[in-house]
Amino acid sequence: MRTRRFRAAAALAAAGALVLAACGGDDEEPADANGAANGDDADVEEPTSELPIVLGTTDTVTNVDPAGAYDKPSWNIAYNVYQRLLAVPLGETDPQPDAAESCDWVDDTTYSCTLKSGLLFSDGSELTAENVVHSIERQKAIEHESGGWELLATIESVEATDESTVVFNLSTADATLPYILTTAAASIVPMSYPADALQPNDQAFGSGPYTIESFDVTQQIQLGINANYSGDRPLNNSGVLLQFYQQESALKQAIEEGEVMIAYRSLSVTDIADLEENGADRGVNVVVGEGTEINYMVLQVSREPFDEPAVRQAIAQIIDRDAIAESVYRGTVTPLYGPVPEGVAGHVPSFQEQYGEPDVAAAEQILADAGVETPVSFDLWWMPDRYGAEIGDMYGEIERQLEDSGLFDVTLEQLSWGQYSTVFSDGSMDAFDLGWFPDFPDASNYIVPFFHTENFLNYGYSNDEMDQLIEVIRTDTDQDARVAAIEDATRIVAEEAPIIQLWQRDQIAAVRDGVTGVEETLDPSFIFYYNMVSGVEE
Amino acid sequence: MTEPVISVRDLRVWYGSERGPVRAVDGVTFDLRPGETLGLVGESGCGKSTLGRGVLGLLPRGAKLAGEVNYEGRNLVTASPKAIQRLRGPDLGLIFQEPLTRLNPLLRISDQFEETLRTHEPGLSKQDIRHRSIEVLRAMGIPPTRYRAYPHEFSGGMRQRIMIALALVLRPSFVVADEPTTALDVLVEAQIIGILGDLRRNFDTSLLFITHNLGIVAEACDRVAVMYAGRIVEQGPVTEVFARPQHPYTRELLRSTISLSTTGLHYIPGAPPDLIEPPSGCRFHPRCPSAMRVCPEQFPEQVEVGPQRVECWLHGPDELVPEGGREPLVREEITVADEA
Amino acid sequence: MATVTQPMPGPGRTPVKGSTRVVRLLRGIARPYRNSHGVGRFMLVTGTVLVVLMLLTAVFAPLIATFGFSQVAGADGQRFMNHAEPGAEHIFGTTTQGFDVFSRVVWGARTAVTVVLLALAFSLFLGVLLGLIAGFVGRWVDRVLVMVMDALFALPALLLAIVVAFLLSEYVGGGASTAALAITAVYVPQYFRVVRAATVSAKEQTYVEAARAMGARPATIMFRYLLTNVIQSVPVIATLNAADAILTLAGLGFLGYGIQPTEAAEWGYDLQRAVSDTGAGIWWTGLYPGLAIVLLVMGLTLMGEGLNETMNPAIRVRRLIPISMPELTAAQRTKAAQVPERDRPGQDRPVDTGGEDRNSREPGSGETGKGGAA
Amino acid sequence: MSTRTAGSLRTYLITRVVLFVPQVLVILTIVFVLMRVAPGDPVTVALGGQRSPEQLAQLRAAAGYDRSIFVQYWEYISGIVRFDLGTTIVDSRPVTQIFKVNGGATLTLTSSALVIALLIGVPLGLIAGRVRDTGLDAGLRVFGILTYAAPVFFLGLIFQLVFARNLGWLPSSSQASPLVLARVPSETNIFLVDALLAGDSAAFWNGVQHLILPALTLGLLLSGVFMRIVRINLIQTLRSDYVEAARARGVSEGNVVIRHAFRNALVPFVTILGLQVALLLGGAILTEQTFNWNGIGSQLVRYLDSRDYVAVQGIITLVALAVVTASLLIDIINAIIDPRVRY
Repeated sequence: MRTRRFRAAAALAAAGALVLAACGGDDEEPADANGAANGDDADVEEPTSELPIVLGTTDTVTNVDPAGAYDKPSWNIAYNVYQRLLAVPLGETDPQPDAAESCDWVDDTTYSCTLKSGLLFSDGSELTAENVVHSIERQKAIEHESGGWELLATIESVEATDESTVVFNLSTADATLPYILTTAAASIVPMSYPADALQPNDQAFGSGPYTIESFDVTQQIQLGINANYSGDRPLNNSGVLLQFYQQESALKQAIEEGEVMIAYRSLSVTDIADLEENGADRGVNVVVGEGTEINYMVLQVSREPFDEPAVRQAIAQIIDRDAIAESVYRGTVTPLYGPVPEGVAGHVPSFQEQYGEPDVAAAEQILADAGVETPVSFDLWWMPDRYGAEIGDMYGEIERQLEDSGLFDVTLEQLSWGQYSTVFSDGSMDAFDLGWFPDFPDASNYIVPFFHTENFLNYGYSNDEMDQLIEVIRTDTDQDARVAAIEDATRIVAEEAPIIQLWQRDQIAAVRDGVTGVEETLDPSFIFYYNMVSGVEE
Repeated sequence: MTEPVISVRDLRVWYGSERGPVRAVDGVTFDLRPGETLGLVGESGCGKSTLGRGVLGLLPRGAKLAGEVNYEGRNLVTASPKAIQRLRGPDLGLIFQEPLTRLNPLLRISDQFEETLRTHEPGLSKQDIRHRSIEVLRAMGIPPTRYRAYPHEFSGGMRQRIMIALALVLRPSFVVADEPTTALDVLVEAQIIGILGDLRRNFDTSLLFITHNLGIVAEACDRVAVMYAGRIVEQGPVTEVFARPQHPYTRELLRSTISLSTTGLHYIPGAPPDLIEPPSGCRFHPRCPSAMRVCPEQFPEQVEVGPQRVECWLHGPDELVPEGGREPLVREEITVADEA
Repeated sequence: MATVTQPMPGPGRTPVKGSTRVVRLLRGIARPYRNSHGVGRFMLVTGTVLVVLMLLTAVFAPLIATFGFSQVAGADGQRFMNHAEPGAEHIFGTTTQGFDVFSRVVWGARTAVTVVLLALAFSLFLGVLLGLIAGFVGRWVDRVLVMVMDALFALPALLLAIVVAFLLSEYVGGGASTAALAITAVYVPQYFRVVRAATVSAKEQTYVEAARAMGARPATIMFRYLLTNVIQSVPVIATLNAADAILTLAGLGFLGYGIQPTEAAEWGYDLQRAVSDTGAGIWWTGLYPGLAIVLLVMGLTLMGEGLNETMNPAIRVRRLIPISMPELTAAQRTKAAQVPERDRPGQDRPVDTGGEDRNSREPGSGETGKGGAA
Repeated sequence: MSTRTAGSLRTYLITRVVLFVPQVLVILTIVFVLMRVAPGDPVTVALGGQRSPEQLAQLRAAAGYDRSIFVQYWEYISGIVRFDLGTTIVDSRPVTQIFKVNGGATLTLTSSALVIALLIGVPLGLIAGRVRDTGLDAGLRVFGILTYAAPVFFLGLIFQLVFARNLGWLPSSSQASPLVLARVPSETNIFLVDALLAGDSAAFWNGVQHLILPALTLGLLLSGVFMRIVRINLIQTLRSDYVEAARARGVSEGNVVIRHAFRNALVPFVTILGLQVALLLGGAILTEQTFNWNGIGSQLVRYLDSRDYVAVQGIITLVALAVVTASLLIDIINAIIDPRVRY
């Protein structure tokens, strides 16, 4: 039934029976909110004004069950299929209720949420506090190898005190819990999901605006409208087709040929440049939204030569981020001068404040003052297969910048991600590249994992002042105090330079003429809300 | 005397090679009358097979053919390829040396007969074709039940009989049999010889029988031609030639044959001559036990000795032999050089 | 019935001095060229020219290339433009990274040649070694090796190379030797087959038996026999394999499992990077590395097929040599008196056969060797 | 007597099928060994760095990678017998599912490429062999070599540029337009068949349009190879004894060439066709990559990129099985068309 309805819509679009969507549709209910009950004549009642959106991507989706996914593309589907207790509304940075009516701290380690009433899963079952408990508990029980259950580590237990109230007991104070509850890891799943295994992808469903009609990660995922959705998100289309491409160039060709309406993640630098310049002739526009993906270089603080702060500072003094952004990325990334990217509360361009313009003489001075013999030689590692082909070009550029100063002797080394990921935290690399997508748009996500004495990089950085600031960031529920702590931490990072942030990348999408709503959804939360998009190509 | 079926005059077949032309057949003349069998003997590499194929115009690309092959008033050497192709089969037949590879392995025996008959007698009905083919096959001792079998299902001797049947189903008046029994065992050989003999008696077919087996020649042929280095050095009735060989080469060849009375092995010293640069004068002179001074100097004339025709200065017209030409030839160690 | 008797190389010949050995080697190399003709020669010569040009490019890459393969700025420190169109400074333009395309293509030749030579050396070594072992030892060793090699042969070459490259790169990173080893895995079975077959037949040769009976060391004789046998087929296989290896290398590079970009310039990788460019109307970054692959592979294939044509008796074509046939001398001619009516002068004008009969086997057909499929 | 053929054919087929088993076993062992010399175990490789060592150890144990290599080998082999090749690590798909879902695309691509290659390669090979050493032969051979020498991704790129981007005649990637894909229900996972089953001729036509460029690219690569093989076979056949014998019977040149030479030249070609399956699949990896064709090849690349050894091992295993099975089938076909084959 669902499938048939969807296909009818698709057929209409393909046949070119084109009625331009009246975009907008604020809080309107989907036209066929009760269509499911009407049964056979659903075809007739199909709204023709809203057609499925075809979105092409080079991303790889793994699992739609939140217990089995910890990657952006899969999460993004989860965000559109499930509801969470809280969500960060578009354009904002603070969590707001989604499935919850309200959420509040009971004390430092107890958090309580009240659910909205009348929420239904797409199969008609009710969403209650039990579902929240089930969702969290099975995450932690399954501990799936590609799941995001680690995010829920501070949740010791969850209980449903009544039909609509759920209480989280934390093992330690955690101010980021509201943010954690906005992630897909905290998506609320139906009770029919097994407690100890993943729900098959093609049988996944939730209470969010979309339902999965068909699921083939290698080619196409079809999302239809969840007739039972009663949340606040506007529905500007009648479904979404996710079309997968292996190569960026194929995705670009597809949007030029009109096979897809939106190309979102990823287009190559060249593709973007070409579309920006000539796309309009082919009916394609480039849409840029604030992005919070960052890339950085880790210096092995635990041993020579980077146990000497002056060496780290000298590097920070020399590196020319503008040159990287311009020559290598041709403006598709923005230089990043601090741990917290622009667009996230707490952003301070601390490196710029500390070091100013790239200056070889100043670097020479720093090294001379510290009595460091030059040139300083070290290995610099990067992986060719994780963050795009340009990473290699970037490290070529960095090598040149450092060596041209005459102060450094850099040996570039590379390793594929599989090996790289197993060794970067064992301290064997002098310096290495990594990238970071935030789990949620809170600055803590850019500080805590990196600069606490117990960090995931295991690179020997430890600073008591930093640890204290992190304690505040983690536990203080007063947002202003947290932001202040974040800004302080940011300055310490620039001063000590254990990690040198290089760039942050905007989210870039290409859309065909007539498609609207993409710009709105490209915000720092890194969630593509499909429901925002509407429009049919001419 | 009846008219010859085929009469070959000064036939030459040369091939190109890096070092110069290979004179595989270099001026050969013979006649064949209806029902007559001419045995063509000689060592390997003397041009026998080339002669057999040259008569039928079946030569590789790049070979040159000169002289005359007169058949029914036409010179086949100058006839168009199309015309010769039409003659091959109904008029001129060829039986090959190696029966195992001569039948298309993918076609049934019946297909191969049908093809042959259809080509030359397009009006024939399927029934007629079958009838005629089976008749010939039966004559060759192949049971009709095997008509639709594939070549690989037959033994070598049977395949050779099928090949013969294929050649004979069109009743050619002239057949070249190129060592048809070499690859077969003695019993089969006798069978085949018998069949070829029947053929001659029943259909008046003339046969050019190429072989290196003198025994077969004695048994199956009326006349024999001895070939050496692209020339027929002696030809005549089998009985005469075998009883009174006139050419030293024929003599040597006969001596080399093993028979019951043979006490020791005899061979002709030296190797067959180089056909690119054949020896001057008589081509056999480097190996000839009775070579004379004249032999390397001048090409021997053909002379008639009794019923035989011989190319040898021993019989040569005396008036052409120069002064002292009959002195024995003094040779350097030419045989050793040859062998090296 | 073979009409050309050539002196057989035998043991009785004078010992070969060093200089004559070189001469003989050169002669050996020149032989296919002298013996070839027609289309075969055209292919052989064209192929050789292409391959030699590429080899020279590879050897003299530092002299030919205007810049280093990862150089992005001129001597004056001025950065190259990204995606500069072909022009005076960059005759083939620049890439998305700002590399000089011409220099990348030139350095790429060096990479390709290095990898392929390494791969050929490895696979020859392994193939010969295993082939000898299988052939000599026989029994279950032979059977196991043959099975393994057949199995390797059955796997798609590119797939095998990808997997090996992928596994090796985890250990040793993606350098030229990794790529070479990956390609080696693909071609070992072919050399193994040739060498094993030659070894087995060498063992069965009667003169080896004879030599053994005479007390000579059979190994020496077998080795000589093997060498001549293997050496005959190796040039053809090696050139054709080299062509295939270039394609495999490029395929690996294109998929990203080949040589990593900071290690060397590699055409397949460059093509991969150029895919986006092509879509943006930037044709020069893809065209030149692509053409380089095509030219080198074509050169090697032409050469291999040309060699095959001259060296493989099964498909060798005899050169058609024009023959001038003089008139018969009076003595050779059959006397007019003995000739029946129709003999007239001028009748024996030579006639070329060949219009109809393209069969190019030697006269007396049966004796010509029948080779297997190429 | 007539039963002899049938009998020997039967014997041959039985021998051939019996030989199939050890052949497969050897290939499987090679694949297993190959994958096991890889550093680390599949779990560590795929998830290292994202999990703590304890968690990794736990996952390893759960997946059975802490057991002895022989136990693992036994599991692997017996799994294949049960047609169970494990579940991918990164996205938890049964490996057999990959073949069910993506096999259709590869099958469509390779079989249509094969047809194109046969349609182009065989006639050209016959012509070139017939007119050998003429200008036409030289031209055809250079064409054949050129198609072989141009890497599929280069040729594909040129095709995309010319026919898709510049001329706009054909789409450049995917099996069909996304909306068309969406509206055709997947019954067989072979898109063109599904479109026919659904009675959707527009979708079928859309699929055909999408198929043309990739099939042509892969087909051309193979056609050069086919041409070469057919040509050489024809040359050898034309100088065979039975062709000469046919000529000696006065069979017309046309019949000699068509009935005797062409047919017989194609028999060894069929034999060699078995080996070309490997080439076809190798080429398919690159073609799928170039044309965004979601077949087995692109899945292999995808799983290689995410270091999913279980998936990679499974895909290689199945590809190897496919190749061996294809060569078995071709040998059987060959035995049927060539009466000589017997053991």
